[in-house]
Amino acid sequence: MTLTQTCTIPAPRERLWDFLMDVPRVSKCLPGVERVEPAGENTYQGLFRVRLGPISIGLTGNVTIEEQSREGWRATLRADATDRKLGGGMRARARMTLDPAGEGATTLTVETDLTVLGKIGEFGQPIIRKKADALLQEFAQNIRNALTA
Amino acid sequence: MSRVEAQPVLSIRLRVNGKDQAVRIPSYRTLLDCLRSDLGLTGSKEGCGVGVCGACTVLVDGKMISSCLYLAVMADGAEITTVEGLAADGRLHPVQQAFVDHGGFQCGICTPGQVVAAKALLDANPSPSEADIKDWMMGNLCRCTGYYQIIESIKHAAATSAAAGKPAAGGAAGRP
Amino acid sequence: MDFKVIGKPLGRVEGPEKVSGAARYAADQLPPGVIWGKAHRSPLPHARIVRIDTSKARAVPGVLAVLTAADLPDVLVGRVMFDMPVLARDRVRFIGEKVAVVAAEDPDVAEEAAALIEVEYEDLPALFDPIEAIREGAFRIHEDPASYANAPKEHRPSPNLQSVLRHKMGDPAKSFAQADHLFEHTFRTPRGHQGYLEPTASTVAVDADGMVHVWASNKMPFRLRDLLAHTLKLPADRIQVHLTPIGGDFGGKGSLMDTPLCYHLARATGRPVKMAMSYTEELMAGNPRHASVITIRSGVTRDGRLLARTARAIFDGGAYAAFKPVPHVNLIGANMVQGPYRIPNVAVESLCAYTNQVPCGHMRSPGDPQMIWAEEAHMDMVAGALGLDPAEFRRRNLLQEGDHLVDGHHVESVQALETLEAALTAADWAKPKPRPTVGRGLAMSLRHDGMGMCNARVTLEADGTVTLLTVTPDTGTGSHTIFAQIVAETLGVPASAVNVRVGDTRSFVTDSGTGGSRVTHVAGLAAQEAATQVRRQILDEAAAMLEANPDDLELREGRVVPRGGGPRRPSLADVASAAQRQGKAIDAAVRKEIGHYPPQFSFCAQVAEVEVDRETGQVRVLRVVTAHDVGTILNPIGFHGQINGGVIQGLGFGTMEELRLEEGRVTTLSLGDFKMPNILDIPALTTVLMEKPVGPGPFKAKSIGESSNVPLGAAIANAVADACGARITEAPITAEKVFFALQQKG
Amino acid sequence: MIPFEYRTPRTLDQALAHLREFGEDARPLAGGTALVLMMRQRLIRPACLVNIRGVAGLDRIEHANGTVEIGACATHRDVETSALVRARLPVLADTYHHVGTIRIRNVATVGGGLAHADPNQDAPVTLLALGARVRVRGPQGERQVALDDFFTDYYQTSLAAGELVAGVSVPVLGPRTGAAFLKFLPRTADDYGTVTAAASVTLDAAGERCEAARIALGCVGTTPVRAAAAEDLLRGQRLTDDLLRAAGDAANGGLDPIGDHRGSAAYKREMAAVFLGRAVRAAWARARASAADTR
Repeated sequence: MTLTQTCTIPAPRERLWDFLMDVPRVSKCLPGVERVEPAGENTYQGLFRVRLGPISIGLTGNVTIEEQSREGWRATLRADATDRKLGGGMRARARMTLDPAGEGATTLTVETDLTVLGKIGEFGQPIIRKKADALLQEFAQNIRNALTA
Repeated sequence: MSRVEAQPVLSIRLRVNGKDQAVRIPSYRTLLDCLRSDLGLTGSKEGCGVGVCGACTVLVDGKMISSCLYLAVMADGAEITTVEGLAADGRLHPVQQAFVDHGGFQCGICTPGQVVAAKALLDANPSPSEADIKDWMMGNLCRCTGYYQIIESIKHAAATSAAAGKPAAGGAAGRP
Repeated sequence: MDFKVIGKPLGRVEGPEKVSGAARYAADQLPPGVIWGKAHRSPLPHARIVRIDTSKARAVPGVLAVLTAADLPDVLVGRVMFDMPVLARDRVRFIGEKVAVVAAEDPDVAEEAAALIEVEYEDLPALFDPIEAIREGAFRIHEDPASYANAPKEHRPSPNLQSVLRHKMGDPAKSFAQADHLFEHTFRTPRGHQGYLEPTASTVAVDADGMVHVWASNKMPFRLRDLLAHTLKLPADRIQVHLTPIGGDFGGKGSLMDTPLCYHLARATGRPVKMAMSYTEELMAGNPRHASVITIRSGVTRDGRLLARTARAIFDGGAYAAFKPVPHVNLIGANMVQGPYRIPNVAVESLCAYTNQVPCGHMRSPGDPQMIWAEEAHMDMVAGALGLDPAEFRRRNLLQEGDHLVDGHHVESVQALETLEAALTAADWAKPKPRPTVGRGLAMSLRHDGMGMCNARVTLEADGTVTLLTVTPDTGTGSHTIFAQIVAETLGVPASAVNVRVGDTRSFVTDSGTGGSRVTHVAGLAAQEAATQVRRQILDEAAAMLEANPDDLELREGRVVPRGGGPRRPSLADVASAAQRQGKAIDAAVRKEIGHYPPQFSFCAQVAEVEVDRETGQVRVLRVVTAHDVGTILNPIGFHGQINGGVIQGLGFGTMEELRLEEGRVTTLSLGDFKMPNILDIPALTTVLMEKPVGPGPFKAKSIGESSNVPLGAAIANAVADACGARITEAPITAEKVFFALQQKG
Repeated sequence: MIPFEYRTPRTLDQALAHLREFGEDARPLAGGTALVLMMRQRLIRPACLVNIRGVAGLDRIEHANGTVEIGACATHRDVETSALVRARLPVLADTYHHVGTIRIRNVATVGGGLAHADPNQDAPVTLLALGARVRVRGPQGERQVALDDFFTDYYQTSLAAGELVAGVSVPVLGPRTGAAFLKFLPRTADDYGTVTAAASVTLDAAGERCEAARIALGCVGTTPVRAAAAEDLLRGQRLTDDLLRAAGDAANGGLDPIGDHRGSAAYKREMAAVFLGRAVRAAWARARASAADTR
């Protein structure tokens, strides 16, 4: 499934860019991220917890910056994680584009291709889509807060 | 998987088709698997495994339930009736006989659940209308018959039971 | 001709076992020491397997074996075309494909361990739309399908095609030019599961002498044995397939499924192994009916005569062609593009495409429901455009005696018109409808009897009873009961005097098994011929006893009776023991082989009466009329059972059944989401039978199993259009589709 | 499924103690129809199941000063067939009759259904329209939660860790009041609704105008929802087609359904409007009848 989030952040592109490329920092904006540490060139290892009602999902895996072009103000992050207990996992590729939005503001567009695998995937795609949407909205909100603080 | 290593085994008592049974089972055993694997009563079938199709229908203390969604431990001390318990002294239950005589089954896989449910219906409502039959049997899927001959079979079973003056057991009405 | 046993409403010979729970299906087999197998399945639609780590699974207490493709012979399998691995070797091609398998003491432990297997994948581009898949330059799902064993030789315009089937009659292109009007419409149908309530199960035990015993929900035991021999690299005579009752088939129970894995696990553990698919696994990785996109083009004259028709059907075959059992590895139903109509110029092209989705197989009258859904809706749309009553338009174009179908068959004993008129009369077609919200729709189809090879052995026992030995599994249709009636009728004994003994793969050399409207026809004739030979032997033996001419004797109520009457009327027991005294057995085995479809087709016309709630789009099917021209009815209970069940499967196909997929993943993974009709959903049903003893089967019977499920979907679509003007071209007809169609109309 | 500890308390306090003992990993078990299913699907794996079916009195259905008190362990079938409920709250008996099949209703409990918090369930919609309150028992004793505040998200409630649903209190209908529940089942008779709607309408003394209304919708969001805007529209009005259409549209706007096999989000929104209108009409007719009786 593809999820698109757009939000305007009261910060110049440069500042937002540097923030976004600092994966450990930016990932703290995603609710449920419990741990992120470097694991090699442009790669980070971490733990992400999310609750779907009674079901608690604990995803461990990697986040990799696949593409970053400061010139084009584009970057692509790839996340690959699995939950051994449940048997399943998720893959996400997030394409971020930064566009100027007037004086010192930037429009951040995050387009995410999300694939939910195995047992977790069987639970129900519509609900997962809803949940993912909600998370991404909070994610964007938290980035705004972090940068306006 | 330490949790699997820890297999805590529980002892339960069931009265199945009038026979007392003591069974030792892992906590997670469903009543259906307990009947089929531990007691060798394979009449009750697993169809959908999610409580929709009715192939695993059994009676617990006279009430029909989906044994695929019912933990065996929950039935500890209960009276269980399965399809194997319907025939009495070598004679088929009127419901079973009617299913044979009127084409109430074809492949037979849903039939144990159908006849147990139909028996429960006639226990609760000895002379059901067609609407009563449909309302009660709605939870028992059949892919072969299209249901028409199941309805016919149950009507005949009700008629023959009535003719035989079989007193209807107690229980709630067929529909509210 | 008046019969004693044929045509009587006899209960099933296996009835008591089935209603008492004594019948043991494949999943009910509990050989001593049996353990449980569970598969680990691919979560990805298309990927290369980089690494498989089974250590965590092996570490689970109670786990006895874990196998991957590396532990298995490197063979591909299939019912005809061998393109599918037993376990994915280097590559997975659909979500749900088996990658590894676990055996454990307890089914829950096996499932737990299977989930602990870790597989590293490298994604490959996945194709979900058959039309995309066969586009020039699309990523190859299989490197070279033509190279697979038993792959059809027809040229593949695309490497992502499993097979191409073409039929042509006359010159459609030329006659399109002469037509007054041309019409073209496109229709779609979804994947659908056969819906049998017995999930596929397999149990395999290897005995001390190395004999491999197989119990499987499989309707073709000999084919299963031979496929297993190939798959397991064993001589066929080391494999013994035991017949079990089958909990519904509807086309879906003819493949190896988990039997090879059960064998390999049994070898690895020295224990009997059972694998029973959960219904989730059935819906994710069974062998569902093909989804289709069908475009039909017709050329007609001003006065409503069909001159020409062409059609292109694209069937979504999924990741493997392995589940299709016919040599052309396509769907016979492609010929239904012509419907029951006389069309001098017809061409059809049927493409089965590879996609990265659950591989598809056969479902009850394979291809017919899809093609008739399109063809019969197309007929109404054309009739509408010509301003003709749909029934009248059909009347003008029905097949006539001796006409040809596009696949070359010619049709005899044609009663298309009689069948149509019978349905119209019973449905009050000419009468006004009760309410403006009510509509009526009509659809027709035709069906042939099946072919193949079946066995029967009839023996007169010393006690005068008769034994019929069969290896044709009864998938629920009542075939064994019918065999008993055929034998009883032939030998002049009550059906109760005939014991049906179900053999195994050692009982005969080979046998086609069940399916394709074969059984009553071919296996029924085998039983009839065997019984006839036994009858002859009985009469000869009795003639010797009575010093009479066998032709002066006949069989009645279990006795040999001189036609002219006479004091001595030996019972069959007397005859049997007399023969025994001379060391003779009264016994005959017949292998009946029929290599072509007989020309006697049977027709089906159905009328659906529906009510549409315009505010919600909800469609209620109030009433269905199903009319059939039939041969001799051997057993009315079973006969009506076939029609009733088929009608309700047609209702499901037309109104609710849909195996939904999203990015290759089946999202309807339980019978809570994949809905089939229940007892409250069924409409009032009127069945009209025109019995005419002209069938090719025993006592002039015709097949009935694959007729009534075919036209109803289109009949409902036509009724909905009649009720509210909404034309739904994509099955199933949901309230939502009708609602938005009505909104568009405004 | 994987092994778990199993407890069979006889009192609520014992039950709460067991829940405390295992914390997060413990789950109360009543009918188990939802719980066992999720365990079989391996979506949840509790370390301990606390079977509260043996807790004395937890399955009672009784009438006390204007409310029907239903114990957490009363089964759906108990409520459906209860003479008391059918006499005082027929709409509730009718609602529970619509749930699943008799096999499920024989086992699934009222409390379990509430705690399960599936927005596609039938009963919460009617209970919401009737202004029911959930009786919650926890370490600190009993608290009551209006159903409006009980459901927080898909499968989530405001139950705190270690708390249990002890029962639900449903006020009986006042004078000149009628209630109705409708479940839209376009596919098959055994399914979750595409939408569900319940309404309770109170008429003025003349039995002409709507004095107050409570309307709830199901299957149209992450929880059952009140249609407050529609309720406001009805107040003080006479019943007309336009009014019902307006009420439906008012509700429709505020909805954010999850599209699924039972209908797309867009279709569910449209149907919510239709069935809201139909439910109000049915409730209104019953309110009229009751107004006529009282006069």
